[in-house]
Amino acid sequence: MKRTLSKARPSVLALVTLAASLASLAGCDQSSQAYFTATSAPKAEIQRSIDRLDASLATAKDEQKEDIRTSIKNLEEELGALPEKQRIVTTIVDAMFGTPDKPIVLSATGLDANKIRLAAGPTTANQDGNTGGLYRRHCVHCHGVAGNGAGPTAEFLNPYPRDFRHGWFKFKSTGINEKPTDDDLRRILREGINGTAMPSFKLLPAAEIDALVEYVKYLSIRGEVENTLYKRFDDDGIKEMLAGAMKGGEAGDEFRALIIEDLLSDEATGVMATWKRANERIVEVVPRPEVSSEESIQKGREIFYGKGGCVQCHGDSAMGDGQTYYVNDIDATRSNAIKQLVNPSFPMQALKPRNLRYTVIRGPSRDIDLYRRLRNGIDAVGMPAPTIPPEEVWHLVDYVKSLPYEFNEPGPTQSENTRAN
Amino acid sequence: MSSHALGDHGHAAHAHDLHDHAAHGHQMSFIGKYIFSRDHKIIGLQFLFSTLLWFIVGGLLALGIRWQLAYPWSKLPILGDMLFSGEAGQMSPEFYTALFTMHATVMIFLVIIPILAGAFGNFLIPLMIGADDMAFPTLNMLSYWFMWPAFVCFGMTFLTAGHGAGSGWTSYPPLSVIESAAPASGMAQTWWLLGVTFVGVSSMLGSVNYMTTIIQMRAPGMTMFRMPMTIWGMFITAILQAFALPVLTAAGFMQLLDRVWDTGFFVAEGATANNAAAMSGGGQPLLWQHLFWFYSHPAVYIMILPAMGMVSDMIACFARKPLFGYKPMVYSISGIAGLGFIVWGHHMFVSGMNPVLGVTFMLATMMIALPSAIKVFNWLGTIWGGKIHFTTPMLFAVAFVSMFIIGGLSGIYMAATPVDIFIHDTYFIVAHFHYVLFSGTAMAVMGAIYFWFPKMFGRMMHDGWGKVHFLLTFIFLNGTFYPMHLLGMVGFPRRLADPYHYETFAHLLPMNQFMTWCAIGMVATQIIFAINFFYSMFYGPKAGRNPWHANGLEWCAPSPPGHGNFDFQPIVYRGPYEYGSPETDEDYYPQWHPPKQGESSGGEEPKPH
Amino acid sequence: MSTTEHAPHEHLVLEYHPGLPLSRGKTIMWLFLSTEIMFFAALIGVYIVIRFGAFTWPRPHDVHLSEPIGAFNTFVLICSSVTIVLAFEMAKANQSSLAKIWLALTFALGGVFLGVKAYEYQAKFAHGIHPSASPRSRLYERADLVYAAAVRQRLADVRTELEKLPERTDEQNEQLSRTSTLLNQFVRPLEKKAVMANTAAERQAALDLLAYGVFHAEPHRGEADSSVEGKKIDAEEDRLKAEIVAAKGQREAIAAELPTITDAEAKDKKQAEYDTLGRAIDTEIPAMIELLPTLKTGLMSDDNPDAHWLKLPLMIPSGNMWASTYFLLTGFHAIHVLIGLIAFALMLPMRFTAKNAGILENIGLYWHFVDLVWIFLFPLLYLF
Amino acid sequence: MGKAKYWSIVYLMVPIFGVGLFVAAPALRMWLPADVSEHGHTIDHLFVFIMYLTGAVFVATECALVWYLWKYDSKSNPAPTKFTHGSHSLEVVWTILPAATLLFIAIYQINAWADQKLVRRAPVESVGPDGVRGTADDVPKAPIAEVTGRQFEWRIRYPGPDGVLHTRDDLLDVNDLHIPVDEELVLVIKSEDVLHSFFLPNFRVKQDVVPGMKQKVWFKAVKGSEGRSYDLVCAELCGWGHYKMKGRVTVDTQSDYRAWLEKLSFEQHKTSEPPPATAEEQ
Repeated sequence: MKRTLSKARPSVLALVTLAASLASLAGCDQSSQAYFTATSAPKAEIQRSIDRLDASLATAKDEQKEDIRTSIKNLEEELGALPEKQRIVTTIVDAMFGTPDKPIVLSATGLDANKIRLAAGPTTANQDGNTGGLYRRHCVHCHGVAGNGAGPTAEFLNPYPRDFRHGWFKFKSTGINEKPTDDDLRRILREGINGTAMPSFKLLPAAEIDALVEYVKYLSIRGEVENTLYKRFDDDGIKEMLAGAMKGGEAGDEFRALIIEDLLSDEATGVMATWKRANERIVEVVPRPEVSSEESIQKGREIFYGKGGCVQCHGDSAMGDGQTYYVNDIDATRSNAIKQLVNPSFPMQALKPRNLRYTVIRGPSRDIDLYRRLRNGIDAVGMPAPTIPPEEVWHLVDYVKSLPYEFNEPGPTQSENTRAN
Repeated sequence: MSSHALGDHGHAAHAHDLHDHAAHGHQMSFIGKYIFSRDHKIIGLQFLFSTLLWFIVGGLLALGIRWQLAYPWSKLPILGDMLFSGEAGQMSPEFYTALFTMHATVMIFLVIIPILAGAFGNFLIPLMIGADDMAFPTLNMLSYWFMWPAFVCFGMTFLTAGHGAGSGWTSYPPLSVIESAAPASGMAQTWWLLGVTFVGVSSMLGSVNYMTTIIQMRAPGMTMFRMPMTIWGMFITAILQAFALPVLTAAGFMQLLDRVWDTGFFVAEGATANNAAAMSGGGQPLLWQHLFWFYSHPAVYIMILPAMGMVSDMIACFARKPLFGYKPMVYSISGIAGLGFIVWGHHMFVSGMNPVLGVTFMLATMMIALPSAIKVFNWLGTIWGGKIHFTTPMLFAVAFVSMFIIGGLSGIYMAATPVDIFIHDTYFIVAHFHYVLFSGTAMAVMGAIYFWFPKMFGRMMHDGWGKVHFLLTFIFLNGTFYPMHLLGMVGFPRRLADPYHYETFAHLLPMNQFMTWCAIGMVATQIIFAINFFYSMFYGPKAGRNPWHANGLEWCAPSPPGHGNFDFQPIVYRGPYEYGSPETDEDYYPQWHPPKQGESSGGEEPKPH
Repeated sequence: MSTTEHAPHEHLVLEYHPGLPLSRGKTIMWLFLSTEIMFFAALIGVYIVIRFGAFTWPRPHDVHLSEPIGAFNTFVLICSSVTIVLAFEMAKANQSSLAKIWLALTFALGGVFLGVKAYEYQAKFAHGIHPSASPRSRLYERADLVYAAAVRQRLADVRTELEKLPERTDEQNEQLSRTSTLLNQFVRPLEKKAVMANTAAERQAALDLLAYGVFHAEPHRGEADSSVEGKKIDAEEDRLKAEIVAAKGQREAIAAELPTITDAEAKDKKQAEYDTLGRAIDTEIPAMIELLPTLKTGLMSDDNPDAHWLKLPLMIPSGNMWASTYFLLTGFHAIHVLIGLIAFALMLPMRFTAKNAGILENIGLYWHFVDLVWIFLFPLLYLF
Repeated sequence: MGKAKYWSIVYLMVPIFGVGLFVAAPALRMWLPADVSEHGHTIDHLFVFIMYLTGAVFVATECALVWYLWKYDSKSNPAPTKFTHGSHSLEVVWTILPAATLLFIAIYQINAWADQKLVRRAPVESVGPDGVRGTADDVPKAPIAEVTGRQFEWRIRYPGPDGVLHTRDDLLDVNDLHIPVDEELVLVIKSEDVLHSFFLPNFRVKQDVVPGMKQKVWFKAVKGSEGRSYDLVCAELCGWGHYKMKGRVTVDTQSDYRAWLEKLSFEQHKTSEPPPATAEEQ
């Protein structure tokens, strides 16, 4: 990467920077509609986050205090450097991807522009109930216009809606730290996520679901690029590249192509690359061992309470009372200050292991889904994979599936309901 | 607190003679006169202005609902950018729930009930029965001042997270109790419950006072069966309020405790939503519905009986003919009140209540249609053979009858349990209660404002503009509400932010757009009324004591009446509806006119004073 | 304009048609009381619906309700009704000072009533019976895993808290060891037994035993129930004693085997086993046996000292709804008593004559009403 | 003011447009939705019956009102023609007539109500030993599925091969209820969180779902409805996403229904998946 950048002569870079700052002024005006930018009003949000952390200092335990102080310091630094960063990053991202309402689909992303067009923009309903602006109609009030998981309803939900901008997805067929396949996203849209506020959109026409899947990917990629630019803003040499990318016309295009090439398509961590390889990272499912289900459940129980280590989090009674992080799942995985841009003003939520005795298993509940989850662990919430041979995971699947029925004690029904018999 | 009661003289030239009347004799500060006034007339006007103000709020909330139904998820005009910058100006779904919840709440608790009982009840009761004030003026003042905490509480619901309480005006648990069940079930719902409690206290204070006044403070000769129908309506309403409202207050306290202390009266064991901690203890969600409707069904009569009374007075006056069947009217009002206590279950036919109970409630409900039918026939009988003056109040009063027929008849569909299975919670219901409450009660209220305006402010409202106001309102309200019957027949459910998801209802969008534009027209029309109202208050022609040549006792007092109401001892010689009586040459024979040539119109002789 | 002009004159004192033969004050008081009747009718109605809708209901004994105290309070309130009537009679006879004495006595009796009520409330709170507490009250409806987990968590919390203390008093050390014993010897084994049980009956038996050990609520399931649980505890004791015997045998066997082992590693292992058995025989199992009589009376029963500081969750079927309705009914009644007392206090400085005796009569009416409500509440809550 | 009586025409518009709109309604597709249940016609019949009855009363009273207004306005009728305080016999007539009609309506429909809501009229597997249907010894028909309302979707649970709900072999689905055609069927409905209402417009079924209660609804899809889908609506406010609770009921032939369950079972238990199609292949 450094090699690429060193090609650019300093004098040219200076000119480019000047032009870019002028251009970005115009750009700023354009993006003044706060809801288009992924980082809507970040200044206020960071400030609120600082305030919240300050307030939590009083009640925090001693060992936490140091962490909190560091966080505050980082945030304050972030706040100081923000306006300039924000201006630049927003301009570049808008130039590359457009706004969520008027998306630009880069060929490098491999997304289908037609589908995205169906999902983006304001809702338009006609008399037959066909609509454009599907995302606005179905998703926006939780996931937010920019897919930042901060729509007006979001704050009230437990758990909070997914912030697509991190590219983290919990329920998928691929491995940990991998992107989901289209089928995975489609399944979530169709089946909903049991145990959360994400409802099923099964009855939407297949074309509309596909359009929404494509649009979610678009928002995710756009947001991740934005986050990446923020994160690596101060890296050596990147500033020059960014400055180039802010140019209009062909020169700017070239620089943006550079960004895509250098920053985002990196085989290991690049945004584009990870999305493209998702289909190849599907976790293999080994055949089910041929034992009776009773036996399998018994074995599963032994693993659960034994070498699987499940009991440590899910508790002695598998009711999810083993431990609780009193942070929300976004906080838990934030690694640097910029991630605080995610809904920092939302109140903390307890991140609890699932109560497995409850009839609802969160997320898709086909055998194969459970297998993959138990085999891989769950992204974004930190459920680790148990260290057991792949075929034994099936026993665990059977045991977990049997848990709600093991204690099948329906509560008393109301007396007035004479109809129930 | 004694002061002179003044006639029409002396201060006639002064534009603010109302102020002078009240001030005369005692120099009271503005606050003493208008804020902490114990004069029933001032309190009545305080109620009138407050409720009309809230009427505007309620109307605008309704427009918000209509906008979403006509143009779902499109940018909300004017307010969109301000309220919903996070989602490009389109309304959030929880805001929609708050809209219809607060529309109903405001209209029922802050407009219709207080404008009938609070404004007209306060203003008219002492005047029409010949008393100098309410039995307990201070209590009366308190009944108004308990509305203000309610105003504040309901206002607060808008300011807390979630933009307003959103469990419907029925506040059904568990949605209203489990705090995390919906954004609007948070603090907003607590404020809402507190608001309802304050309204309850206010109504209770008012109603016991009204009853005492009507029982103990009638003018000599004013027997129970010489009271105008308005007073009968107010009297029965007061009884309903006094006996039904405490139940809601108790239930409201319990719901409040459920929310604040998790007592769980109305939440089933283990109930949870949105991954909140499960409730312990096993209450019953249906219990709330029983308690709520035990109040709220009588409440629908609280919202119509005074209107029926006022309409009876207006129709008799402008048909220049005695009210047809006065006693049957009284009995039917009382019958409605009595039956009103045993029909609450018809709101719960599909709620999971024991279906056998449903049958009993259906029978009772069918029977309660009867007194309403009798009243309609009697109004027709009054008009029949009369000498009808088409004044603005009369137009509104007849509109009440015409619209109440629709509202009453559509009620029969709901009373029929099997039919209710289909139309329950659809727009058929919405059509029904808007025909009764808006096309009915609100028409009567508007008529009553035109009718008693001269008594309130000493000046007449402009009749021509009044008629324009009437005509446009009448057309637009039918355009808004009548098609709701058809929507209901398709099964179009209430309270859905976007019903067009469903194939069954997708084709109803154009009709909803038509209704929305009618609703906008209806709200806009009220601007005419507002201008007429305020213009006439200051510049309308002087009214004199009895501009309509009516019989009621209030018309013998000065307009507006001074402190103490009457400048002579009123004595009642006959019933209130002796229009066109052969005993007199004029076509009316006021209650206070002594009989000519020693004739007696019946009733006991008044005592000398 | 048809009215004749009248000359201006002073504010008329209007005359009225004869209405009811009551003063206005009395009329409105009666009307107000009728609204109050509806208010309490709603509350009592809720109580009845919930009580008879519940599948079981705690007996007064289960929730520490004492009939004699209730009866005493009833008596106090009835006396106060008499005294207020006497006050009214004295006022009518223009004997202001006597009226005041009777009024003060009424005030005092009302105060006594509230005092007793406060004492009763305090007793409930001390036993963990609240209207409720977020997110869950200490009362649990059924002996299920949720309950077992709650007991375990409470004990774990207590232990953590005690362990965290920089220095502990002897008493606290005693509490710590007791908490640990309960947790490790009583709750965890039973919970584990329930989780690992193969049949529903086996599981329920373990959970019932746990709940019984904590608190003896006696749901109306059958008279023999408690003795059944008691016998289970006896059986448990026998089993533990047998375990000691078996362990002793095992240890002796190991002791005999030990000298013969040469491999160091295996020897250490055996030695550890030997020590473990020793601990079980000397301390752990005896600690459990020692625990059993306590469990038989119930950890959270009045005569158990643990009751005051352990604050374990209790299993009282329908206890939550009982608490909700009890505090609702008595609470609103107490508020009414309080309002009455305030009214009395305001009236005490007054001078009573036959003329203003009406006000005493009105407040007396209110007081009788409050009394009457209690007459309904006492049997409903304490006796049935 | 001779023209004052023309105000009556305003009121005349009420019955004209009132009836007119109902006449035009079917053409506007605003009528009761197509009925595919066996019992639905009873409800429709009652609806239409009440509609004609109330329609007649509506037209009669509104016309009488308009006619009186027109005839007796103050100009055309300068001296009031009647001075009457009422008529006792008329009051009796118009008390008894409506009372009889209303009672008739009430009694006329009791059976329709009982058939749909009274649990002892629910379909039975077999009548008990006493040979009388609707007694305690009947064997009630097993529910074909349990529908659970939850914020904001309908979770559906089929009993699976053992025919018993809440066992390990249950089949789970969401929002998409399949039912066999031409079969009396029972559904168990319940709620997981707040009130919902199970509303099938085309089957004339509506029942609130109350947390803590398990309720049954029963109906039969008539022949000819197979292969089509109908809306399942939530008709009780259940929170911000109330409008999102859209479900679908698909009526299948018996064989299609079995195939559907098979497919559901296969999906539930399959242990491998074909690799996903790439974007190009789609």
